[in-house]
Amino acid sequence: MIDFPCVRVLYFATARTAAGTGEETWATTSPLSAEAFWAEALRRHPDLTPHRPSIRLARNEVYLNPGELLQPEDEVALIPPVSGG
Amino acid sequence: MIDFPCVRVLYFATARTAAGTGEETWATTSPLSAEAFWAEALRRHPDLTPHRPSIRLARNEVYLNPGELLQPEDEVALIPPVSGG
Amino acid sequence: MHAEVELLRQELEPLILAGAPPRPDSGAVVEFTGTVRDSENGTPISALIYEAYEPMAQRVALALLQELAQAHPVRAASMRHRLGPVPVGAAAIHLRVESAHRAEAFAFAAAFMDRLKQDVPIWKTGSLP
Amino acid sequence: MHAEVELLRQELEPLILAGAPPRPDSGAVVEFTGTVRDSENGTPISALIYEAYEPMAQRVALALLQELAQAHPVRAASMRHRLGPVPVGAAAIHLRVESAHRAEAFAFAAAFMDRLKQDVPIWKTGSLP
Repeated sequence: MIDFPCVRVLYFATARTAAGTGEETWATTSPLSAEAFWAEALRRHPDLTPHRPSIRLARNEVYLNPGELLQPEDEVALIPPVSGG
Repeated sequence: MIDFPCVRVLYFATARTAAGTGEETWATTSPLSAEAFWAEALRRHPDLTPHRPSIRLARNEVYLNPGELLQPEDEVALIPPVSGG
Repeated sequence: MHAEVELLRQELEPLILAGAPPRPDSGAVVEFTGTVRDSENGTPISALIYEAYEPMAQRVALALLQELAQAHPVRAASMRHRLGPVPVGAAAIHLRVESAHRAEAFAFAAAFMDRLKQDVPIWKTGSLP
Repeated sequence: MHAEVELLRQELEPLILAGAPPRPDSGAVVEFTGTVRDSENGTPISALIYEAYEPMAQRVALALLQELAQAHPVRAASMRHRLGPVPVGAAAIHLRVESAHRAEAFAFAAAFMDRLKQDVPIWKTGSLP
């Protein structure tokens, strides 16, 4: 078995419902832009499409800055609009 | 003993200290303007003079409106600046 | 609107009682507790002494709760103020406001404290060293 | 500034504990409690269900407490949020802010609740009938 570096992807709340899963790992050896990440996420889970405009991405527990890349072995989370309190 | 109608006068906080008393009754048979009230209060207690600008009068537990008269048998209170809470 | 005012010469009830369960249609409870600090104008103290024109303080505070509920609709508001000596660290005042949503309760509580300090005949009349 | 964040899957501690004595140089304590109302979008419910991205929610809430203390200097601020099912009438969130004077504590608490509802990854994910 080859030990690939993986992006760990976490789906929360409505994103989890639309994806049908709370967590995945994607094997990748190169950094991903947010656009490339979304292309793969929507390929895997087309039902996420209507949620995309309202979902923010977090990288290692911090909201992703514009232009920032996702690295292999990062933890990436899909954060739908929050509703705590 | 003749039973005169009286204004009951209450002094609070710094007004009480300046007047040297917390309560008095003033016999009167006619309504008093705020100005007439103050003339009598300062005649009795000259040490109240520097406090007068900051003291509000209350009549029967309600702040006195401009022009309102004090009636015999009213309870009149001298209310220095409040500092609760 | 349910409004309550109490002036007490004893320790204000622990917050667990003040914090009784809210009505089921209230989603927000804002509480303010004003406690006695350990110094007054730079001098260390052990207690502040509060005095009130009690019946008027009751009346004015209650009228204020009712008046503010016009501008900031809340379901319930209660105010307790302690009188006499209040030791450092103890609560001199406790205000509790319940509303359906939080904005009204925050606005009501802040406005009430401002108006209390203008209009309600309660005074700090001294301190204990 | 002392800051604390806790995410719990049990009843939030009674307010008597949350309301522990303030520091002797703090004169104001503002507390906000958000409770579950008995209906959601007009439908009667018995509980709301909360979920969080827990480590990020901790991190973002703590950073928010520290950030807001720059604009509104307070001595201490703590936030507790309950997760899982929270029955009607029970507290989902409790915020406690201590400061020397009341204005900062009110401003801090109201601002924190606004930002919590924008940035902290906690969700209502359903309800129980």
